[in-house]
Amino acid sequence: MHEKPATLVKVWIALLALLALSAASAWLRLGAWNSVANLGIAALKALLVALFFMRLATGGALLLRVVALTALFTLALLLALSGTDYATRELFRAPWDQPSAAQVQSAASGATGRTRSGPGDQNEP
Amino acid sequence: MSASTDTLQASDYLRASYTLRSWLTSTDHKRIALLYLVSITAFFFVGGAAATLIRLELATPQGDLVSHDTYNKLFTAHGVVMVWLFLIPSIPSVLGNFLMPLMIGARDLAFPRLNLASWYIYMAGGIVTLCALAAGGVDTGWTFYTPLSTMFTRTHVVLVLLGVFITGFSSILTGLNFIVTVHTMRAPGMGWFRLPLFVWANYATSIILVLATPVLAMTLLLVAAERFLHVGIFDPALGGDPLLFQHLFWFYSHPAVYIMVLPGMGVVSEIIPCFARKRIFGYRFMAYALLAIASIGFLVWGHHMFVSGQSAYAGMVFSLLSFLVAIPSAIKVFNWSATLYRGWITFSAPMLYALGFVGLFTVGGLTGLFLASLALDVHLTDTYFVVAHFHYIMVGGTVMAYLGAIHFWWPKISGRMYPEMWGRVAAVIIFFGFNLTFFPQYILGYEGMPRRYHTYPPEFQVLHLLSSSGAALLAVGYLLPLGYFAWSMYYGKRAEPNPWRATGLEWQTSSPPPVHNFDRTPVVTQDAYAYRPPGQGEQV
Amino acid sequence: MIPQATASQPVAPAAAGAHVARLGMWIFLATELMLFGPLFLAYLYGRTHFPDAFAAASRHTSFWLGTANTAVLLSSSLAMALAVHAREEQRPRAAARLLLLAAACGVLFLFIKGSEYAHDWREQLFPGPGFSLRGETGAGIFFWLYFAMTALHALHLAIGIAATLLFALGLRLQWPLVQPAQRLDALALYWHFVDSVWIFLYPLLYLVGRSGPPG
Amino acid sequence: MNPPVEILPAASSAAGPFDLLMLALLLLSTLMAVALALMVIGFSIRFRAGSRAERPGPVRHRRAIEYAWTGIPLLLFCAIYAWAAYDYAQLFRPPAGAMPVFVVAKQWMWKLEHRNGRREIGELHVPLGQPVRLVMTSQDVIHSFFVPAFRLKQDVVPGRYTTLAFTATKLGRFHLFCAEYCGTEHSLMRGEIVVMRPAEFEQWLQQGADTPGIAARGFALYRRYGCSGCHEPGSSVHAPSLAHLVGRTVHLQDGRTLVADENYVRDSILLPRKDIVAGYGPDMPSFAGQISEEDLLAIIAYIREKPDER
Ligand code: HEA
Ligand code: HEA
Ligand code: HEC
Ligand code: CUA
Ligand SMILES: [Cu+2]
Repeated sequence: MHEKPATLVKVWIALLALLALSAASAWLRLGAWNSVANLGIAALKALLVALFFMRLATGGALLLRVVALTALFTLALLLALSGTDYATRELFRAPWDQPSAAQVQSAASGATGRTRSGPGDQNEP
Repeated sequence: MSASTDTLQASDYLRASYTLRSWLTSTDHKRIALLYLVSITAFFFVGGAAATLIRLELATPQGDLVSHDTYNKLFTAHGVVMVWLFLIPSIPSVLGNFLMPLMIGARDLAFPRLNLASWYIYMAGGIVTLCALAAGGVDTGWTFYTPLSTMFTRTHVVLVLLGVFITGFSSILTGLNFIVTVHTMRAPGMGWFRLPLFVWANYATSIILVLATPVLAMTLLLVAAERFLHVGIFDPALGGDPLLFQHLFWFYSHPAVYIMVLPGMGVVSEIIPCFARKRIFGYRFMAYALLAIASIGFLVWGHHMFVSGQSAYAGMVFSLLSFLVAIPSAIKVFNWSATLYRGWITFSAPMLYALGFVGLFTVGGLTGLFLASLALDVHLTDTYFVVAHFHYIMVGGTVMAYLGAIHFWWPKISGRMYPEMWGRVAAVIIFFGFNLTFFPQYILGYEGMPRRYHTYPPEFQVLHLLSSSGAALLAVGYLLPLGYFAWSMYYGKRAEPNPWRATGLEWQTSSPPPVHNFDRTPVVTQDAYAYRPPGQGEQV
Repeated sequence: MIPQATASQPVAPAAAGAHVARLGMWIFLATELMLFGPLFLAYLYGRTHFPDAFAAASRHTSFWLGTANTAVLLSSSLAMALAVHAREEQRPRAAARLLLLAAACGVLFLFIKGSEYAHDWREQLFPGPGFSLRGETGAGIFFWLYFAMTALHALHLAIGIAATLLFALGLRLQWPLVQPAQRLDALALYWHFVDSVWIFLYPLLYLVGRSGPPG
Repeated sequence: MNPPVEILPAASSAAGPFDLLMLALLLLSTLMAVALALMVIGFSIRFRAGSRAERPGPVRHRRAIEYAWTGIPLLLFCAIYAWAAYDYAQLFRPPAGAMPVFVVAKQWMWKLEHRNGRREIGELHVPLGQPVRLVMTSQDVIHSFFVPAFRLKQDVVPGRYTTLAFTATKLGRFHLFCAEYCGTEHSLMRGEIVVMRPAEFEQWLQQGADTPGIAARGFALYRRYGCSGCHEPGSSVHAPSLAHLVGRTVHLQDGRTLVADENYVRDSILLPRKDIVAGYGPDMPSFAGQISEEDLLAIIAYIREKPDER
């Protein structure tokens, strides 16, 4: 019912090949794709380990697969939802911050020496 | 098995042996539950003592009872003890431990030794925390916000973190044990949709315990590391972000509030059908709602950070999700109410507590919606409105359910009846004392009274006084059960196996149950809550 | 619901032992994954806010040692999987030998890791006073995470090694504690999990920016 | 002491929408709570054990009801959400030409500085009916700027700027609280907001301008820290011009673009390696730990108003 040793050895060879691939690809200039490749390969490796060494591929492991996926999914939630904050924090101020207002102001206030005029007079026509 | 009610049963779990050692080394889930019961009650009164001092101090606007630092340490101690040492373990560890195996017809939990280990870990964490409090305490609030906790306070942060950290592992192990137990130890015929909702509730709670608590553990380690080594993850001067801590903390602590309320919902779902003599309305929806709360609960933590400097877009996402998590709660409230329809309702003490739960949870939950509404939270956050919100759910809701559960299952646990009259009196006192304590706090919050304030502007005093006087009433209400439960252990009427004529396997065995729970393997042939109207066939 | 007693057999857990142990271990592994969670989030934060600093810092880790260690760990996992297989085929001696092999790989891993730490120490890569990449904001976060994650991983591995050795010994001496096959099964799951964590740590810590500084 | 005639004054343009939404939600939830209470109490009385109420047969279980009481709250919730989110978004859209005030929080006081250099501690004077925009940071822990009468609150976070915009609509003195727990004297970190008629405010502002103005001070600092040595036209270092920087779209070397705001300028000064401008080398030194929060705000105020050199 479980994997034969030959399968396990084949999996091990595949793992080592993937390792070589990710180590080598890291030295290529792929920009952001470097990370995509590395992490993709890592995911593939982890999948192999989970399916064959940890026997999630064999029948009767449905519940265990659910447990594993739930854990991964929860971790992904932590990263993704915190990520929405970090990814949009800068966006959030700039467009609503009315940069145009800032420009209107600096245009109106002119040179830096001219500080004695309070801000009030800009708003009162 | 009903004949032997009045004869002493040599084999029941309480009388199996009497030495202290036999208790401290027992792997019987029922005995471990009692170990928890005793320790958790003690911690409740520690937390309650802190609350008493807080309310005394707040009776006047000047800080005339304790100093600033002492006050800050008091509410921190109150929050830490109440949340981690009392409320989170309360229903799961005491009643869950006692009842889960009985309810599914098993002999014990899947890992009995692990269960005992959980208690020891819990005690270790509790003692470390108490030591830290005795050594001078900590003044960061139960939320440990950085950089106050990492760089500025000079109190015993790390020791308290360690205490909470250790306690966390106890929660994790309990959750793990419950999940495996429910999956693998159900009696023949006990399909998933025949499980009592209390089991479902503890199952859903366990999922949260298992997935969220480790995050808290590592987060606390990071705070400790930051304090010792100043690594800079939370320090903007070194490129870190103070809000990163808040994300991590609330990733745990929001799901944790559902750890605190789901078991209470489970209790209420047992009590109401029993005293309405009716099958619970919408069993499947109730079960799914529990799972839905547990899972959507993981998506909403950012609603604690609406004005923290978090991105406004993230705020909008979290707000929407917070409204979604309220839907399954709504389903539950409606279904409990509908269960009463065409019932044969009696009002024993457990039922009074259960109805109290429904009402107060609803009020607390509805005000949660105010807080989830972005624009409203801007004003209401960090005011007493929030304090009132969570006390309504945690004290009005869960503590009520906890007390209701203790009353309901006391005959099973102790083999004795509690004095019914006193039970009802206490329930009523607690209900009114509670509302007097915490309702004024909603108004205070709307008027802008910030929380964690030692001194406050005098115009808030009237409402604070009302609140403090309510707390006195509440204290009486909580001391009463302590007294009459102790009394009933020795002088209470002996309990039959099934004094409430309830369904559920736990009532099929004797009171108190034998060490091995059941003399013969129960085989389940009916759905849960097969209540029939009085006169139309007896239960046992 | 009147439970009917079918037979007067004593109540026994309904489930087969193997299933209980595996399920318990998988849930435990889920908690372990979440335990690493905050470190991954801190990493995500640092990596997205200081991409260049992270790349520059990562170039200071030892590529070859890290790669070799990955291979060592993957091989240990093979030995472990084969050991479980042998145990199931009732060949406890072979299983014990394979366990020793897995443990040996684990020790080798820790040895390499230790020499790496020594190297990092000489290069002053420990964040703190004297940290050699001070100027680069974010590099400190990278190295702190590097040490925290690898140390936490090493701790897990050390526990795994100790347990594996006990099992190897126990199988030879026929200790009852390690006899049930599902116990070895659970240990193997733990071992493979620790391996999987490393599979991700490797690209996150060793491979960032290897192709050189941008531009 | 405020007389308790009015529960809480509504003194900013945000207060009206807030109270409206609060009232709407209050009505809705009171309705729900009362309806539920009536239902529970009604059933409890009608179907108490001894009563003779009709109980014909077992209650048939109707899925439709359950879908209804799932779906209707869902719709209601979506409506509340949208309303609240809309109001929230408005808070981030100050009208053009808001008057900037710079706020530095520290344990346990509020330090405020107006644009002309007039400083206050624990008290903020603002003109009636004119938009004001606070640019806030903290020297130590997180604090929170909370004015109940305005229904507004914003955490003040060390290491970055957060902003809070409002328009006062009522004359008088209002509480200012620190709402985020910040250590020992958190509850004493209070102050007052003084809303004045614009003309009086103008007068008040001129009286105590003890420094030449925040931007002018910033200019002096700009020269003292040597920024001008690189950033002025004609300098030998290849560095970008800072004129009209705030609000401008900046292209970064790694291909990202962003709109420069106070936080960006701050990061450029303290963490220059974080965002490198396209076309320039990573040559700017970090000033982290050398410039105080107040000076940083002054430099940013200067850069905000910096004219074109050409
Ligand atoms: C057991 C604990 C518990 C529970 C169950 C909840 C449940 C909820 N909580 Fe609460 N909460 C806390 C404990 C809890 N909370 C604590 C401790 C804090 C403060 C922490 C701190 O800062 O120290 C807090 C803070 C808190 C905040 C942050 C406040 C702030 O600091 O600014 C928010 C904001 O969204 C929130 C929202 C909610 C919501 C939407 C729910 C929902 O799950 C509620 C759902 C229930 C209902 C909605 C009622 C039943 C529904 C109906 C009857 C439907 C009919 C209604 C209509 C059609 C309108 N809570
Ligand atoms: C989880 C459960 C829980 C429970 C059960 C309670 C129970 C109570 N709490 Fe709560 N509370 C929290 C959780 C809880 N609390 C949390 C998480 C916070 C936030 C902390 C923070 O800001 O960091 C908080 C904060 C908090 C505050 C706000 C403090 C502030 O912001 O400044 C207040 C103020 O009224 C308060 C009051 C009370 C009262 C009156 C009770 C009552 O229900 C308690 C009743 C019990 C008793 C009264 C015990 C009876 C025993 C005795 C009377 C013996 C006394 C002995 C001596 C005095 C020697 N609590
Ligand atoms: C040694 C030269 C040098 C000094 C001194 C210097 N800068 Fe810079 N600055 C640069 C260079 C080069 C860049 C462009 C590369 C980058 O973005 O880091 C830059 C970028 C900036 C930017 C981002 C500009 C944009 O268009 O986005 C700001 C803002 C800035 N500097 C402010 C200051 C301030 C304020 C000071 C003084 C406290 C200062 N600089 C001192 C060289 C310098
Ligand atoms: Cu500053 Cu609280
Ligand atoms: Cu929450």
